[in-house]
Amino acid sequence: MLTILILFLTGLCTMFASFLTNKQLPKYLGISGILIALATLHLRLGLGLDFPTFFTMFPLTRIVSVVALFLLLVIFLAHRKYEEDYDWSAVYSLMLFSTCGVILLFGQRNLLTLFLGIEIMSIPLYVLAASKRNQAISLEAGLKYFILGSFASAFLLFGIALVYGSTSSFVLDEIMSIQENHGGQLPAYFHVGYIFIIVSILFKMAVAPFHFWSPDVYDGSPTVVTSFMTTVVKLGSSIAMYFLLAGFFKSQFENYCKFLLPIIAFSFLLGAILGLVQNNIKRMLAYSSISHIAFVLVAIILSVAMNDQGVFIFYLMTYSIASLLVFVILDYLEQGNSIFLDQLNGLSKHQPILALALAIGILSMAGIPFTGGFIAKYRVLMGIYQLNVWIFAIGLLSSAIAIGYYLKILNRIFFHENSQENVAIKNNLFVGVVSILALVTITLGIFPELILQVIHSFFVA
Amino acid sequence: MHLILILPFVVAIIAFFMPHKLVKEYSLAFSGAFFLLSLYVLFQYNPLNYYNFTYYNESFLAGTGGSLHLGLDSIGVLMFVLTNFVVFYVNILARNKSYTSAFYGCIFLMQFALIGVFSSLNAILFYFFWELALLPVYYIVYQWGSGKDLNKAFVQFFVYTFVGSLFILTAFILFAIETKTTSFEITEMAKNSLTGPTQILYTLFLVIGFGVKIPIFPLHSWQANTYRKAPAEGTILLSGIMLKMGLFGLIRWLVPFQEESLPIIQKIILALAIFGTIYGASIALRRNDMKLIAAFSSLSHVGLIAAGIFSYKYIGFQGAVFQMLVHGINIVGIFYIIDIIERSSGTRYLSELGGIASKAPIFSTLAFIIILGSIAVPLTNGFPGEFLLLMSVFMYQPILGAIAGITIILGAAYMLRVFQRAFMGEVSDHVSEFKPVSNADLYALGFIVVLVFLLGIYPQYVLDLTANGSQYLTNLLELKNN
Amino acid sequence: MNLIGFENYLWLGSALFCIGLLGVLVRRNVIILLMCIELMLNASNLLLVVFAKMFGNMNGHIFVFFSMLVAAAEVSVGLALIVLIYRKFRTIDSSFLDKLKG
Amino acid sequence: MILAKILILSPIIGFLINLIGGKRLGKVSGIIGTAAVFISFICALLMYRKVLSTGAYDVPLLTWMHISTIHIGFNLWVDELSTWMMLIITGIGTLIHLYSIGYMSHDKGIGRFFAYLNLFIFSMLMLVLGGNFIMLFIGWEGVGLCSYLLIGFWFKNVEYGHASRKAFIMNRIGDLGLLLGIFLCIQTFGTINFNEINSIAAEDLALKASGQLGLFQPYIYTAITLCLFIGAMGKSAQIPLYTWLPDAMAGPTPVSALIHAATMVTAGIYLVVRNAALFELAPFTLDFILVIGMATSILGALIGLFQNDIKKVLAYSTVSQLGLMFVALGVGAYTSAMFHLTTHAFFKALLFLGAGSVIHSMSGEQNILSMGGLKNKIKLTHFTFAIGTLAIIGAPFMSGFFSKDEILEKLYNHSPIIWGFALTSAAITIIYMVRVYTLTFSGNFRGTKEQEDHLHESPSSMTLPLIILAILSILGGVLNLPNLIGGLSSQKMGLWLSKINSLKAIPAHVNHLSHSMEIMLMLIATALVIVLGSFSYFKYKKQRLTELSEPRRGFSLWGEHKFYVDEFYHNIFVKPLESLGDFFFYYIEHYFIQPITFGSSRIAYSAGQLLRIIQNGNIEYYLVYIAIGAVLVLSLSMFVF
Repeated sequence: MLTILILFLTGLCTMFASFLTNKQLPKYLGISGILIALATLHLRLGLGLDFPTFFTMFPLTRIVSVVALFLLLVIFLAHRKYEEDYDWSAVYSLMLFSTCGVILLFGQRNLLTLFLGIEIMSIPLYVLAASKRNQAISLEAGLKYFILGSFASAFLLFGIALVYGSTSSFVLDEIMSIQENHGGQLPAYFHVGYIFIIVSILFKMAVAPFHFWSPDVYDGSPTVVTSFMTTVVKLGSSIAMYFLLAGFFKSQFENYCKFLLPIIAFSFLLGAILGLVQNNIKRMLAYSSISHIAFVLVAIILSVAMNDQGVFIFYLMTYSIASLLVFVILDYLEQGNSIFLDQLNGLSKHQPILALALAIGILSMAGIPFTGGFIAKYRVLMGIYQLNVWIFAIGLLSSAIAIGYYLKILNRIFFHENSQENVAIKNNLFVGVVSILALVTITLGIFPELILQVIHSFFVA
Repeated sequence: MHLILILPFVVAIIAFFMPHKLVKEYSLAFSGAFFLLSLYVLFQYNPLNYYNFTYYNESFLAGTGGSLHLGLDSIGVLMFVLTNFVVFYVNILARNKSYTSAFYGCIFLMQFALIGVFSSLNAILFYFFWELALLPVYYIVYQWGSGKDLNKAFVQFFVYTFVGSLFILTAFILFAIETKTTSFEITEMAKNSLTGPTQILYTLFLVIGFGVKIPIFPLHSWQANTYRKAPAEGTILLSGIMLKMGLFGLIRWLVPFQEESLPIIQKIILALAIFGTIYGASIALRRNDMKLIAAFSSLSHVGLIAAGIFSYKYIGFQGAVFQMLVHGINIVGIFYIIDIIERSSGTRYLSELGGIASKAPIFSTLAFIIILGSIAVPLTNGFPGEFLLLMSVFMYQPILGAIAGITIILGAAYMLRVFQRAFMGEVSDHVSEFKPVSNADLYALGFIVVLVFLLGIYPQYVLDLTANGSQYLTNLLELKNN
Repeated sequence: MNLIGFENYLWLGSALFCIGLLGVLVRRNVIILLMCIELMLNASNLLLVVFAKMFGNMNGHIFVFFSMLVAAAEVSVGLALIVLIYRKFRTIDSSFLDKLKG
Repeated sequence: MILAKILILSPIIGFLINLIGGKRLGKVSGIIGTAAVFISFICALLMYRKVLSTGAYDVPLLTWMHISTIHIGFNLWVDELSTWMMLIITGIGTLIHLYSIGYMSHDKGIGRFFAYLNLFIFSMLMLVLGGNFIMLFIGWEGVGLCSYLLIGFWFKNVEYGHASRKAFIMNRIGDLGLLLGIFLCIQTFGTINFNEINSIAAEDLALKASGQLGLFQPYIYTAITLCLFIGAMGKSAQIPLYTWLPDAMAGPTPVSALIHAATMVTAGIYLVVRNAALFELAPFTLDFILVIGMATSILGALIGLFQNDIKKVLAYSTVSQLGLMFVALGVGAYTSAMFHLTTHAFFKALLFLGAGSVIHSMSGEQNILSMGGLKNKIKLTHFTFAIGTLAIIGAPFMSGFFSKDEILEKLYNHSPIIWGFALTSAAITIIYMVRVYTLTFSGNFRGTKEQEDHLHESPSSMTLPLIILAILSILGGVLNLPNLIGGLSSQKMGLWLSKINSLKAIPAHVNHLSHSMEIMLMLIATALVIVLGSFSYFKYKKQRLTELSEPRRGFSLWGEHKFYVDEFYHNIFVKPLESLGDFFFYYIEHYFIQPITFGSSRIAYSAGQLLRIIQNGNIEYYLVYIAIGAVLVLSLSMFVF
């Protein structure tokens, strides 16, 4: 809770810092805020601000919030300068606010927390998506995201209402116990309620068929925002899903699998196939994120099934780091607000380091060994095989198809002639951050346990 | 062992950051050193205990069932030597061209991965190195490749081989889960084995997965396209050692885990492999592009090797391993020759060649001997392997043996055609300004020729070495069959 | 209030929700869309209050406060966006917003 | 022991010296090559004495490989048969090397030439000395390789290249048969050592003779021997694999003499004799051999009748003579076959060398139509060639007479019909050989002017071997005189060879021919020689070039085109195979193999294009989709709960 508080305050500060003359100040404020938050996590400072029925710092919470903060930090550090009238301080503060929501989700014990978390996470995003005020597509993305998002949250609220109506409580544990003790005499609309809740969360995770917003929004919104969405926000919604499945619906778990698995299969294929036909890399990655999020969903189911959060945390971590790596570099390379395949032509010729890092990110997404992506995917597949062979097969198929478009990118990077003027790297900090991310990805691939152990020893145990 | 493994990696990393001027000599020296080292390892190898130079470290790939478990059995050690040999030759060949240091880095990276493949005693580790070995060769082939729609071929090659490896991974997962094996150590896996349909699946998956790389008949579509477009070095790496990865994989990861040898599957695969032999050979009869001929000839050779493996006989394994080694050596020689011809006459199309023999007699003689080796004339290294393979197939099923035997006729036909068209006859105008072949190249070829005769006249050394490996496999099969 | 019976409230709430839903699905004017979504939210709020009354605990009421808050925030953001959109496109008909597709 | 090693090594050393020396040696290479073979010849003689005194012995060199139970080593088995073959090979080899010094003196590649020749001698010795099938196979392929190299010696000429490739590939077909035979042996007997196999076979023979059923089924023996015989077909140019031999005349003439007349082509005979015991156990195979041999003998003779290239004629006569030998084998007259092999080696080598000398003096002309009347120009060659001709047509008391007569006798003993066939082929042989002789030497010169001026006798290094061979062809018969002339002990060679393991096992054929009958047969043969000989001599003596070269019609036209067998093979085997390859390459590859990858990717891609339509960028559609999705999930869950 303290962490959230700090982030919130930092957000306020950065917002007001925009009135000051110094353009860099908000950034530094934001970074320092994040660092302080990390420090509190490290020092386990609670100040008794945990409310057992609303918000608790589980070990899981600590780990993922560390990851989220790290990602946010990277975003702050590594983004490119946009044109003058882009209001960075607002962006920073909104990101910080949204992160508050995310961390709220990490520790949720209560449907209220869930609702608030989702909303606090989303509302700033609507603004962020549209933050390039003078660009049509950015505005369009914002509006689409807003309407669809609030539509989804209406579902969420309705669902919560129904669940409350049938159990007279918002606390996850209580609801679970009620359900286990006398699940029989619960009214039918209880189920309707939690289906609605799940649907809305699936929407936030952008699982097919609730994914429609994501390609457009990723495409339209500024790349820095996109990178934020694919990493931190994905973390938040996935964790929310995990809590729902692990806590709320544990007793009915098998039934859930029954209707989650088709959805998963669908998103596997859809993400893979639609990604194949894209030329716009942001869109392509949006689709790839759909099939990845399907993997995450499976991972969550597995984790619930075998009481081991390792699998899906690892997957989330590797995926979000890899995609952050990719998006940060894309953000650097893009012109205007979107980046197409041919803008990568011959990248390896004039910016070898960047090209290599990008390749590592892509390979990790594709799940090639020696990158984290492989280990993550492999673990999940190993699990799915036990869960359901067909899903396993479809998962393999999707990753086989997906190779196709990851390969397009690699192909452009390495084997095409350079078509554009060389953009020399000015920003050493940027290169440093990128290479750190790449190293992390590879470390995850070769010593998978290592990083989690480090986080655990620093922030949890 | 882990030191031997890590050495090329270090060299590779250094090579990446080296100035382009120095890197050539540097890498040549190191690859030579590695070759000598590998010979030293070969002589240190002690056939009495099955795995030599073992090393174990579980923190590597922890949490996935993977671990850094290395060790060389007698088959692995041969492949290890072959790897270093091929890499050495690639470096020799690369001397004549101007490559960036990335190229050499890739080569050493590849060497690292290959050694890993041949020495890993853990399924996941094996897969890890397997994939890792593919990446550099993709890069080499398509960075320095040439020809139209290169990218198309690249995508085909990459996706195809990647899907193949997915099959391998699936097979391993299937094995681990169906047999309730917690660990992927080969020693653990060999203890328990699959039965019934799951085993058929396992076999099929591995055959498909490795078959893409070998390649067994219907799965070879990438081969010709890639060979044609790749630079000579890439082709040598692919055909000289990458194909062996697949065969080695079959021997290491499929054969020991067979519960009862599957008659139907076995027959089907044998039939496919042998059909592939004839298929490749008959295609090679009339092609004009030397590289294409070499590609299809190696398709036919490895088909025979695969058939030998799948006859599940001691002599089959012996012959297969021997032939893997020999094919590695000869195909290197052949592509080396093709590259020399292409370099000094500017073409590799038979229709434009002719009369090299009267321009470069010594070169032609060496080339002829290597060709003899590849068409398995007795007293050259090609013969013992093919003899054993054919015999084992024949023992398994005489008709198949007879059909497979046709390949020695066709092989002679197309190889001699190549020799005649390229080396004999009147001097064609491409050849008329045939650049003299450098001494270094002649020595390189000469060494191969020496090997051709050495292994042909006294194959027993190698066979003794691999005897216990093959015996082990045979015993395993017999043990499991009854 | 007990005279009427809770079920009727439930039906009312559901009916409101469905009306909102239909409105969202059929209308194109963004402002109308916004209003319909608000309607859906408020339907849920109504349900919450009813349930709270039914169970006689305050959770529902508290939740409703929060959700009203959130709804207000959403609306403000939404209207701001709509204003921007209008400035840019000179229309607030959602069917014109299809630059991003495929 | 050491002798055998020297014998084997000295040619290979000669080969290496000549190969490495190459052009630098020049003429010297000839000396070296000859010397190397001569040394072997000396060794062979000494070994002959040794065998004579102490009997057969084994010379192990080194292990080649041993597969679990079967041990395959390089070991030389020196017995009566192998010494006999050695003597022929090295003896005639030496002479031909000597001859080549003169013949090839103008050629630049003389070093290469002698290198190849020595390599050939080496492989041939391996073949005959090998104590097991692998050794034999090594030699077998080795000689095939050498003949490939030597046929294509003038590699600039594409035609020669084709001929050499044809020879090698046809041999390879035979080799495949041999290889399969070897596999069968391993499978059946568990060994490939001749002695062991022969002893097993002998045992089986004994059992079968004593009425019990033997160790193995007859069909096994049939299979093995058929496979071996396929090998023999390839090497010894029998139907259907004979067409390579005439084309092999592309090589230098000494090569034709050494490889394609005297030694290599007789390897098939050697193989059969070496495993006579096995063949005895497979009557079917023997009959098969008989038929094939007879057919080949007659066909070869017929084609020979219509050829105008002097070497081609000799080549076809070789084919038919080999056929005759196989006929002899077919009736189990192994020693007779060997005897004819020997004499044939003498006179056929003589004829080829003579022809070479003629060609040499005619400066490369090979067409007998443009020769004639050479008898006064090159007397020595004429004289020796005449002797050769007499020998091959079996004029009385020439070597050919005795050997052919012995075979005919055995055939008659077997069945008169076969004898009749054999006699026919012999008759045709007489006609075309005399034709060749006449057209070449008698009559008057039909060549161009400058050829006539250029005519000259060959150097002594060429004539000396001619003389020696001529003597041998005359006296060769002494080796194995028929009983009724030399008495019982006179069949020296027969007795000598019958000591070897494979023949020891076989019960001797009882000869129930009366002496008068034998004399009858001889007289018939003699009469045939005189009548047909003089007939064809006078027929061709007076003919002018015009009437010789007028276009042939009907049967003889067929004969001139070798009965179109080559074209037949080309259309039946070669073309279909090549077009099969093309079919694979252009159709299977294109429409079946490639689609496996590209097709699947295309499917995925088009599916993507299809799905793309849904994502049309319009909010209200999205809203609808999401609502539908929610409803779907809801209904799905209703099923679940």
